[in-house]
Amino acid sequence: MPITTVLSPFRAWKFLFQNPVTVRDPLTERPGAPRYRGFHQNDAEKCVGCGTCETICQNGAIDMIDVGLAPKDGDSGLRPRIDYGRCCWCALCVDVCMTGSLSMSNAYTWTDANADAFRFTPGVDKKPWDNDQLGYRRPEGHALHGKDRVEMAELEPEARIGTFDEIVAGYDVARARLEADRCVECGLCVATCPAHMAIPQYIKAVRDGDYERGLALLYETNPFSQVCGRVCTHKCETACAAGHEGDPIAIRWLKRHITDQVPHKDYVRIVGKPKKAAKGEAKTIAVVGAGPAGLTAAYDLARQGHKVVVYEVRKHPGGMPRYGIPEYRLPYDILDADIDVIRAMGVEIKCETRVGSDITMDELKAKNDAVILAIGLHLGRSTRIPGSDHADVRKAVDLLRQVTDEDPVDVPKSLVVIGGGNVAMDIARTMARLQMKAYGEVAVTVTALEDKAHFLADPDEIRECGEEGIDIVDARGPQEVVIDADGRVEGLRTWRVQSIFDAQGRFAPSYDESDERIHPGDMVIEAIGQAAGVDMLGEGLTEALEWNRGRIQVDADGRTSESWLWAIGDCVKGPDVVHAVADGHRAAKSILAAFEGKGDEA
Amino acid sequence: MVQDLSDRSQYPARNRDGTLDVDLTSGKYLKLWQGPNHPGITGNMSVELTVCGDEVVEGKTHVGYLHRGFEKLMERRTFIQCFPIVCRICVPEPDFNEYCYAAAVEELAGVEIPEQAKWIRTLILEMGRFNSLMMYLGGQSGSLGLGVIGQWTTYVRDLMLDRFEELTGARIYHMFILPGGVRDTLPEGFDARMEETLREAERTMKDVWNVMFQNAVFRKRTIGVGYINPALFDDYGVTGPTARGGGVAKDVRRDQPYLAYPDLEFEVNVARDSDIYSRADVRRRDALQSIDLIRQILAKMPRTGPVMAKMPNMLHWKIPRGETYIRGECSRGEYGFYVVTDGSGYPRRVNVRGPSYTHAMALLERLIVNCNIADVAALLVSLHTYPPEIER
Amino acid sequence: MQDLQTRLAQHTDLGEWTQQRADLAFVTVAREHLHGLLRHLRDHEGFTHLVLLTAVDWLEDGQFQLTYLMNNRAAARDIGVRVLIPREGADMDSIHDLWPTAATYQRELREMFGIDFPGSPRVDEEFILEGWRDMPPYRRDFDTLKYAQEEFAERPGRVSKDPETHMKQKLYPDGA
Amino acid sequence: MSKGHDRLKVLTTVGEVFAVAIEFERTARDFYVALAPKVSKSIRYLVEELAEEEQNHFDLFTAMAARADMAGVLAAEIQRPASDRKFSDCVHLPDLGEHPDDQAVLQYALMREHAAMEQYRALADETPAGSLRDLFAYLANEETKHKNELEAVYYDTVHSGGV
Repeated sequence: MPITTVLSPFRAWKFLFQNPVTVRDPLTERPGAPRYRGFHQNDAEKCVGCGTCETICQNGAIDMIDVGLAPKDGDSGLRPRIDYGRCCWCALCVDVCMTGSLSMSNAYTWTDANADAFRFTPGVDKKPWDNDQLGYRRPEGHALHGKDRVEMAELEPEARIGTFDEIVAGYDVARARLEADRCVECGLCVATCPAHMAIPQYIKAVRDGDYERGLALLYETNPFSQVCGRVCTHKCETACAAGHEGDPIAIRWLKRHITDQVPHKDYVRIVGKPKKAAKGEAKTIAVVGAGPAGLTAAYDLARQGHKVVVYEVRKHPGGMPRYGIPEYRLPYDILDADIDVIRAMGVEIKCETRVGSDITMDELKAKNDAVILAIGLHLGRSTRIPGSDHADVRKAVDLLRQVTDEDPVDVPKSLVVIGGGNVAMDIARTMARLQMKAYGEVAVTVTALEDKAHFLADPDEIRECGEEGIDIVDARGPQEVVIDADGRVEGLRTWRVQSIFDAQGRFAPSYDESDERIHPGDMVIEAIGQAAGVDMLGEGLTEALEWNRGRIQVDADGRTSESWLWAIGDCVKGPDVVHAVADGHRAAKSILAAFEGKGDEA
Repeated sequence: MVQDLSDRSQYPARNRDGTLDVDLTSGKYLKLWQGPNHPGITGNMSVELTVCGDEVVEGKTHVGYLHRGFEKLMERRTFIQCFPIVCRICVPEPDFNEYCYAAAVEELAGVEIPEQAKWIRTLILEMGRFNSLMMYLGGQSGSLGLGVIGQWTTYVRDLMLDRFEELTGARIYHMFILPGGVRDTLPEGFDARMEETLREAERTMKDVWNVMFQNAVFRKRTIGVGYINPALFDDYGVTGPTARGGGVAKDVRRDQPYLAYPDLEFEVNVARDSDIYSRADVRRRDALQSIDLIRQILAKMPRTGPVMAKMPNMLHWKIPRGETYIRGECSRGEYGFYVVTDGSGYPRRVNVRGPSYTHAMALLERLIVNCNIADVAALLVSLHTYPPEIER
Repeated sequence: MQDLQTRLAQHTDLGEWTQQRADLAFVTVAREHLHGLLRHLRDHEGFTHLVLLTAVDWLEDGQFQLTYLMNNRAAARDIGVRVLIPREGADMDSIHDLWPTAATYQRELREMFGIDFPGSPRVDEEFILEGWRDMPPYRRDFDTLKYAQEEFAERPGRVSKDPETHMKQKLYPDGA
Repeated sequence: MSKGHDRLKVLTTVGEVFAVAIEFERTARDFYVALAPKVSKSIRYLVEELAEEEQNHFDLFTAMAARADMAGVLAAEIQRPASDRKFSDCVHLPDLGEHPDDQAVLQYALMREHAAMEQYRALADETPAGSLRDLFAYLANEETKHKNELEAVYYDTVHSGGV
């Protein structure tokens, strides 16, 4: 052994004269690093209680608990409670958080004699680190699920404007799976869907490629799945948790994808045969109006083995989806396919039968165990401004019906539409197509009271209108239909709307009379609102029924004050396909309960 | 197979089934348990020694004190849910688990990670290696009574943990290497603070050299002690510094380069004598090499571009049927993950191949025979054993 | 590794060959060919390093897959040899004569999967699970969750609600 | 305000203004009460609500005019506002036809409320600061609120359903 190896260790003596390197805690505070993963923070206002944090937590450290917040659209009211006896601080919960409400502070020191203190609900149970600015935040761009919606192929404006061909192509299998993959299955959408469709489950069926299971799930809650897959107002998508930090899941298109994937001939087999009612148990039900509400109720009742006859005044069944929604959004054969399934359940549909004249409500009451009124909103409202009684001032619903029934329509070279809702967009785009066919050019102006930010129409519709060369002039209050010396419509005179709603969001228009314009047009189409044609009820029944602010008064299930009569759909709830479907289900359920003596005697 | 070279004539005879014929009542032999709580045991493990005088005639490794069944647990977790638990398989050097697991599922799923992520992963692995070696140096000197070295190496390890903390958000279990890349880029000012840490580490390594490696006691107790015949290396699956201490230049970073290693310059450290001192010295030089590699990485790595590949929704991530093996050179040798997938959202089977498994079981049991009781701890530590990776 | 496959096929009946990477392949062989193949790989093909030996439980097929992974350092490549054996009464020939360290792997497989390796040193000695009386726990049919629920008490007071169900109960309990 | 507007002004008393207002509310109430049975039951609620509202106003004015401390106020002379003519016109009953619909009823009611609102606002503007001015401002505010409510009903009834 060299002597140096004996001496060398003595160099350690130098440490005698050095200061210790240890931190004197708690005298010296040592904060965690800016990215430190310490105790959780949750912005309880931003959190929507989707429970995705709980799903991803491999330790089972997170419980979704009721903290007394009422559930509402897109928010379960639940909030995550974290058990720090289990948490491993991996922060996957933060990474996956759909709203970005969850984060981690850099606080890491906390002592407490009570073990239960280490189980709390961040953001609800107040903690000293709640407002700490430092700590783990999900890095920008880092996400555990896809944020961007998978693009849907659609016809280019130039290709679609001259025809009534369907615009949207629908997802192919690969794209649908990609889109379905983005869903986190939180189920927040289900409560918002009026029909409470099994959305996470059928999206899973898309992921699994099990379209038969998907279709069966759809038809459990919605016999208008093909229709809704195209034109549903998809409120579910506004409730979608993925919408907070990205695009909501294309729930509607995925529904459509399922219906597209299953051959029509297989539908009835998958949906299943109706029950056979026990002998003498089968009841008869009359439904007035073959729209989604009436046919859904008919479908449900027929599946239980009852005899249902639907009376429809028009040439074809389908109601507003046929007569209100243009073919380029909803092809007629799609609607027919849905109705075929309903017919296959044994529902009889009598078209061109006007209740009130061909057969009266009293007769229906006498012949049936229950009657369902589902007459929709088919009367167009008028502005009643001066000149609005001119023959070339038309109502949108009437014109749309004419187009559907292929009755001849005089297509004006130019026209003005009044209204900012979907019906206004529908008639504008329909007439634009007819103009294109007749004259090779489009001259349609849409005027609406609302400014664009408050349009009632879907943003997609507004965008597509623009693409198709339709001029939308917002915030215009119609004052007069201008008629020239020869008695021909010349255009529409409007004032600019300064504000349409007051501070409380109530309608209170104020006009700037100095900003007056005349929108030229050979025709003015009013597309402002619709009413139900309740005259068919007859005076006696009208008097007998209880009413609620202009609409037939119904209970939660659609039953009127007359125990044999249910009223459902747009005529009592306002316009929406999927609401109508939901109404149909409720009424059918209520009627079945009444038959079984659970409700009042029918 | 190499024959047992030790002279066993004065030791107990073997029974027909291969076990030793030891009569404890004879007074000639004694059973002695070293561990699970013992300063010379690197973790929760014990060695059941049969001694004659102060010489060991037989040693058996007992593990299972912290068995958590990770491999089985992973079969019940989705691919993303496995991510937080793999690091816990090895406390002192957790990042290899994260890397091997992530790389295996990425390969099976056909995911290519971004360039910057490769470099950050390499950085983390070298930081982890350095820390692991600091623990080793403290443990090796401690096993021979030199407690102060452990204090110094713990100090620099703590500084490196500070760097880990600011980079990954955690000190021990970093949970930073996600399938698809890494969580984040380097924080502002990281390079300067790392350089400060590296300088402090170099100063400490000088002290370690002077007080440990240049120490007559340490040298006396380690040179020529714990010899492993290099001919045994393949028989016992010996890898890493344990093999390199015996002159075999095995290093996965050089033999089958991964991540950013093809772009880094380094020599594989070897020593000749295959004793405790040689192995310790290889590890000391490995630690210095890590310092150098960290500097190289920070100088060469790209600072822009993504750090995560575009991945599907992690909640539904399914990986096609397949199997693969990913290995890397951890501070103790070959670390690897054998992963089998079956097309579902869960791993079919994950098998973790840690160097301790081979080193501290069959090899140790062989080396321990003829050993002095006093040398058992030094020998055991010189194999750089982390028991949790044996039982996983 | 095409060359290796060709050479091996000359004297061993090879099953499915899976080229996972340029430097990693898996090959299936019948159990009777295993020992000879491993010896050949070790002695003539440079695969001197037994990386690992483990099992995969293909419960649905009633089979265990044994994977013998070997490394040729000089050529920087690996080969995994797969052997499928019936799950029922599973046993396999020991390879501790080729690699003494294999005894450790075989002892663990015996304990964790219940696969016997007759003749392997100390194969019946408890390894990790001292005092274990249940079925070998790494078998797929051993339910860890059920075991944990039976053996350990849940922390009291834990309850979690599913958002979808909770909203249904609060907003539309009758389902409509 | 234009010069022409100023020239139109003539003096009147508060008592006269009140008398016209009471008459205004009374005729409206009677009109709605008479209309109620004629309209369909489905929109009868609208007419009934309007009748009730006018009754409330009628009661308010009558009670006010009857108060002893109002005598001096009622005798006070004030400027007759320009909107007076329009206001008085509303006392005359319109012809809404045999079976008016909800839109027709609402349009009429809106027109009336608008006239009343303008009348009281103009009176408030013409009256010097004091309790009398506060009274007119209060009445103008009441009519404005009522008009706002009717406008919201109009929007809901006529425009909703356009979506």
